[in-house]
Amino acid sequence: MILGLMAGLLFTPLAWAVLTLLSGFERSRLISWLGILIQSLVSFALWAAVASEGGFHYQLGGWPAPLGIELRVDGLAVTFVMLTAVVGGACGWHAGIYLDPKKNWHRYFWPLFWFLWAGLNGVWLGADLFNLYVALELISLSAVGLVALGGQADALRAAIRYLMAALLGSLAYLLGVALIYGQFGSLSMGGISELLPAGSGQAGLIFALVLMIAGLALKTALFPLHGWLPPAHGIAKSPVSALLSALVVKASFYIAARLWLEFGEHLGSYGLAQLVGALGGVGVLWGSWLAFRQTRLKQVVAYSSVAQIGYLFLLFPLSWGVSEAVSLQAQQGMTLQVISHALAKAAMFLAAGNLIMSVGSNRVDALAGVSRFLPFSLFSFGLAGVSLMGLPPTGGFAAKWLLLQASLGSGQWWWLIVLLGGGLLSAAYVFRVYRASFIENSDTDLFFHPSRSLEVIPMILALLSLGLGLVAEPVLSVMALPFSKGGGG
Amino acid sequence: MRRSVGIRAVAGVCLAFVIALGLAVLGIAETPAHVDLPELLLESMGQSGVEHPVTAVLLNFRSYDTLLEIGVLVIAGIAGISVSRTTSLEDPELRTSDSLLYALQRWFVPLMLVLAGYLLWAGADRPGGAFQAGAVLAATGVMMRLGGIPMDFLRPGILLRLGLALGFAVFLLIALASAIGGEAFLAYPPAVAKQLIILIETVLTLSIAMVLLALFVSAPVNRAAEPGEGESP
Amino acid sequence: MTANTLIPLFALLTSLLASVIIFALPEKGHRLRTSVNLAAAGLKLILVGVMVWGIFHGQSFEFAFTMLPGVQFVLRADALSMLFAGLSAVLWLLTTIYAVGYLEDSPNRSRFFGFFSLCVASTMGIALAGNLFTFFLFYEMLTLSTYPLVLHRGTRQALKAGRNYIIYTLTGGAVLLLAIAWLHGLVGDLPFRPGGHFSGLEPELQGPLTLVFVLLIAGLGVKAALVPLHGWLPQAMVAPAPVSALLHAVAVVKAGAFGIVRVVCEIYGLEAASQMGLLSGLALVSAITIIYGSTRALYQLDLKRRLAFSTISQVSYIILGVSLFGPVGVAGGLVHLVHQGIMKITLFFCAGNYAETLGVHRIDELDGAGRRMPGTSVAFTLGAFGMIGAPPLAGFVTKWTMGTGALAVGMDWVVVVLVVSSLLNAAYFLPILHRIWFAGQQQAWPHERRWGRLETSAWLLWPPLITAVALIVIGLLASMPFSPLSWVNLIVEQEVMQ
Amino acid sequence: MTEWLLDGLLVFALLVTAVATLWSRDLFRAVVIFIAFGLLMALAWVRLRAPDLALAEAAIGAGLTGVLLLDAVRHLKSGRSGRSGPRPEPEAEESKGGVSG
Amino acid sequence: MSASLLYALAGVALCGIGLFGFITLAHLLRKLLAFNLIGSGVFLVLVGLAQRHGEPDPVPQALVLTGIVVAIAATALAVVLIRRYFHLSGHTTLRAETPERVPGRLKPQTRGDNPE
Repeated sequence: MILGLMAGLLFTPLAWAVLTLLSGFERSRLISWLGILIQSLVSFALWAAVASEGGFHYQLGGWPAPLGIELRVDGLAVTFVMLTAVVGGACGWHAGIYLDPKKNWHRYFWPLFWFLWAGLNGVWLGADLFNLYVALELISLSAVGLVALGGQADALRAAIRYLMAALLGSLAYLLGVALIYGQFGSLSMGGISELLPAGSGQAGLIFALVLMIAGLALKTALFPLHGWLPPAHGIAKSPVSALLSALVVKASFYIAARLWLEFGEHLGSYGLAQLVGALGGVGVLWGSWLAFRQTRLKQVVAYSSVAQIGYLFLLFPLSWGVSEAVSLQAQQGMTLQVISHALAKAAMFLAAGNLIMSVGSNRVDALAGVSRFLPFSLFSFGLAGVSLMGLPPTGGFAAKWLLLQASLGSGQWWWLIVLLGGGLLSAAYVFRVYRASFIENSDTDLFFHPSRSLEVIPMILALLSLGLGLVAEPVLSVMALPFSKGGGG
Repeated sequence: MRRSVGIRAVAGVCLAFVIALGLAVLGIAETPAHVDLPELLLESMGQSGVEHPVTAVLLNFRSYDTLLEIGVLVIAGIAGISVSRTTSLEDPELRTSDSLLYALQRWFVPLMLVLAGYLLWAGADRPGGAFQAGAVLAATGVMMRLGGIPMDFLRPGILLRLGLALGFAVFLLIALASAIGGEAFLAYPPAVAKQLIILIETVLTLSIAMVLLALFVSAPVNRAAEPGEGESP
Repeated sequence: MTANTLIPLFALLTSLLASVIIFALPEKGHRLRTSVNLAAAGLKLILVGVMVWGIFHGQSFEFAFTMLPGVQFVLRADALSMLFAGLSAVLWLLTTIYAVGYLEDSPNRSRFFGFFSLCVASTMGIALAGNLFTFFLFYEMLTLSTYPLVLHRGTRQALKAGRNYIIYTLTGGAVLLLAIAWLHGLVGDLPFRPGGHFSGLEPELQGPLTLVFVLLIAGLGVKAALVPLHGWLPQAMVAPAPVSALLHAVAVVKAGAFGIVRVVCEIYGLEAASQMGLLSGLALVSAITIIYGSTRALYQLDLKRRLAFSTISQVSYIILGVSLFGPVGVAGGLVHLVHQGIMKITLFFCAGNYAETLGVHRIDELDGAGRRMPGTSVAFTLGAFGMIGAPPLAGFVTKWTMGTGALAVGMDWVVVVLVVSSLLNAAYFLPILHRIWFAGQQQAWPHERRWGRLETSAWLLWPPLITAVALIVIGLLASMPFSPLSWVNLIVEQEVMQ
Repeated sequence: MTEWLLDGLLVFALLVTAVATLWSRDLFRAVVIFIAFGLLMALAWVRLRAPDLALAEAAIGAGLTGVLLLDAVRHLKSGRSGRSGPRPEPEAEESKGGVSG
Repeated sequence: MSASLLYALAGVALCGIGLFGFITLAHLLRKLLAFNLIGSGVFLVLVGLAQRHGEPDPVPQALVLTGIVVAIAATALAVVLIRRYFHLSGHTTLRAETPERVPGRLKPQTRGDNPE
């Protein structure tokens, strides 16, 4: 049963990529919506199965690690597979209505979309260092293709910049993998983490870990390396931006987090942990401030991604050299932050797309009076904003609460500044958009009304991110499932 | 002169990077590897269905990597033809062909086709295989292209897309079949492993060549750029 | 899930669902929207009544589930929460009626009423919250739901006020969150409990807990408009009258005051708090606020601004009362929670009526308003006298109880504060009354509207009259069962004598 | 010993061609050198007893990449064949980039 | 110190050279060349380090084969993008920026340091 589900999970996106590649836009749209349905059902079934029976290892080609490639199907992984199904499905649904079928190159959105989905699942489940590299490249190239889809100069500039960053990042990661393989002669994470204590504390391995994390941080747009993100996410079509901000950046972070949690204990150090955390913290404040300064709506949202990503990296200091309980809190907080930000940011980008579509301009101050004509999209935008601010009862709040507890529990009080200050700054840019929309006496009273379903999708996502805080406990309980060790190597 | 200062700083960083990396390599080289993978490999070569270990790794032990890798190729192809939004890939620039190229392709094209065939056939038990063969094939196409020989199947029509997808699709279907029949995704039944692998390699060769060729010829020619969201055209 | 577990949830959901429905309704559907509003308000009133009755007969209403590891979401109805819930339920009904009349044929009504109901939902949640965490949830929700109301007019002034409001409240919220998280880290998840938790306290926790207390008060003090955190309140005047009424009488400032009461009485406990020497400081701050607010009110020429500053001073009575260590004082403070609410909402209704009917905003324009609008003016007068503390009105009950309470614990200076502030109240209310009743009308009303034979629209006239009558009744029947005072005594018995 | 000499020379040549590729004045020449680099890589793979990689490098690394880049260079030099828009920056200006680039 | 290790160290040097070029060079095609150099360096490290004891190890060879194909895919895509970008904008570097991406003095390029 579960094996069948796994096969379906791996097969569907790739197969749908081929199908949609072979057919035009309208047909691809129908096919894709069907595929989204199937894939979501499969993902949910797998999630339910794992939730009931616990995690396991899936040996591709029937070859056990280290010879073959193994997938690690545990609670966290299936949770993210679910998340991908929800957000990706929503974005695909939205894109089908949002994109203009008359532009014949839009048909290529679909195969790229499906390859992206496949790559994401590959990352969530991956437990083989090199396989993760290939999955990352799958994601990066399809993401670049999606950004470039418009084919106009700005999009291309953003895409090239993005491509360069992504390639450099993956190479750094691959270099780390090369060192690790040289040391252990194995590529399976599980196996290596079991072998670690033997050759632990080796300078070479530490450097390898640093390389990998640096490369992944570049792909995740950690603070000083974030320059490529805002142009790419700001210029792309809204559904694409949503996918990129919600899921793509999370993929590389997810690998970094897994590496840290598996190897960090032996190869990490207080200084490294604090450094990464500090960069994340600066990213939170700096990104929020820049988001506040932007004049274009989507740029605001894009810079807020830079800020929100910063929170994730607080995992590093808060999970190293601290008590089990604190580390667990940090991990739970990180996971909730990933999920809630994915939902909220997707909702925000889709809503922003609707707003831009209706006022016919991408500037913030062009929103004057829109609150009267498009309250629905604006409301979704606001709800998502509430989650980004980390106000209750959203998932963002739950994440922030756990991170607060973790930093208090570990005595690293300085992260409190980041957590609280970041919340206030994000409030600043969210409310700036809101204010703009409330201004009356706007001379433009003719607004284009996007179709209802375009407005419903972001609302659903926003409500999900809102409700996440209320159901955080059960969600976390699934992620913290007891996971059968062994298997890998 | 800010820039030169900056360059010096970068140079310093890179130097430090090289030193650290070198030390890491040497440090790792001191100690023996924990796992002897080649050993494991030799043990299970028997069930792999091919004699050449690299091919066995690529298309059996770590075939999932290869599958995704072909995916990457296809993505590149799609993205390539998607940005060159043109109905005809006939680039007038390319018609400016010179005598050297003519001579080259007169002699080389048949030769390279043969070479590609050989590489593909060799893959099973000797060095060579789909990638090299595909690359050679693509190179051949490139030469013909540079020579200005029109290749209509390269228009971004159904043919081209079929070509892009073919190898990947076949690979994927075999993977699924093995999952339905056998125990796991991509787990070929040992009996037919060899045939399957050769089939995969053949179609992959074609697709790889197609992708690379498509990327080569999808040079942008039309000027029309569309306005971005919320920008007036 | 018995009825008793679900009733608190329903009490919350009535207005929550109402807001959702109203958002969904088209801008046009006035009648439908109004009926939804009133139905929800009535239903909530009934539910609250049921809970009050049940608690009076010793039943318990609690709804709880685990929200985060180690954190519970608790809705519990106890005597104290009923005091606040009852108040807001009653006043919501009246304010809704009033708002319907006030916003007649003005734009964005569905947006307004949507957030209006959301705001009341969060107030209800604050009242029913069973622990600090849940309290914080709704406290922030209140901030968000009131922001659009302050912004409603969309004028530059409104935007400015909204910005300051959001800056003040969100910063306060952040401080509060820090305090709560810290407390949680120190002692875990604490439910509100009569008598508090820290009666027998290890000395090493003294320091941190004191700091946490300061943070908590600072966070809550923003909404309670304690000096020097009061800056947002006078500016928020630009909001439509029903909103100001709600902000001042029920929702925002009361949420802050109520939170302080919860913290002092049911987290720290009066005993522990006073032993740690926290109460005297609180008493001092509130006393200063009382005097400061009244003094500033003297110099305001805009009617609503004067009322605003009077609010700042009046709300601190509640805090002052609680920080008097002693049952009677606490009773005085708690009962003022209700009394001030009713008095202030009366005054704001009337101010709104003057503005809507005559276009009068400044006090010096009020000359002769009494003859033009007798009903409104009578209500206003009663409210003003209540504020001053003239017997037998509600305000008198408060001040009397608090005074006796202060004497009982030997804090005589409090009595001085009370007297001074009463004199100040008289000083800034009596001139208004004089203008209304005895000054002759000088010039024409700035912007007059007529509603048939009534002095103003019935929607606008009845609410203030009702609350005004309530003022007298509460004052006269202070000792009857279910009167605020007796209910408060019920609470105080739990708080102190246990 | 001769082997060592060979390896040493090969490595040296690799590094030299690498540097030359990046910092040769003319872009066209840079690409040509890069192709040479690819062939040297193929040799290196042979020395590392990885014939598959040698073949792949020769065919893909040197052959295809080279051709692709050559074509691209010609296209870029052709200045969009007289289409509107500014001409590309002169080589000398590009070759020394900026950190902020 | 075996021959393989020598090549691994050569790979290290290539990484360094490539990285320097990648950061400092502005012309996109040169960046692309630098990227390919880094890639070759990484591959050399991967194989050379794994084979430091002499006997060939097919696994890293297979990995590198995959890596090479991925690299050519990325390179080809980059070339297409660069050519079209040049075709539309006339630029061969990313430094030239369309006006007003951010208000005030902040320009996205000078802010933070991008990988380019």
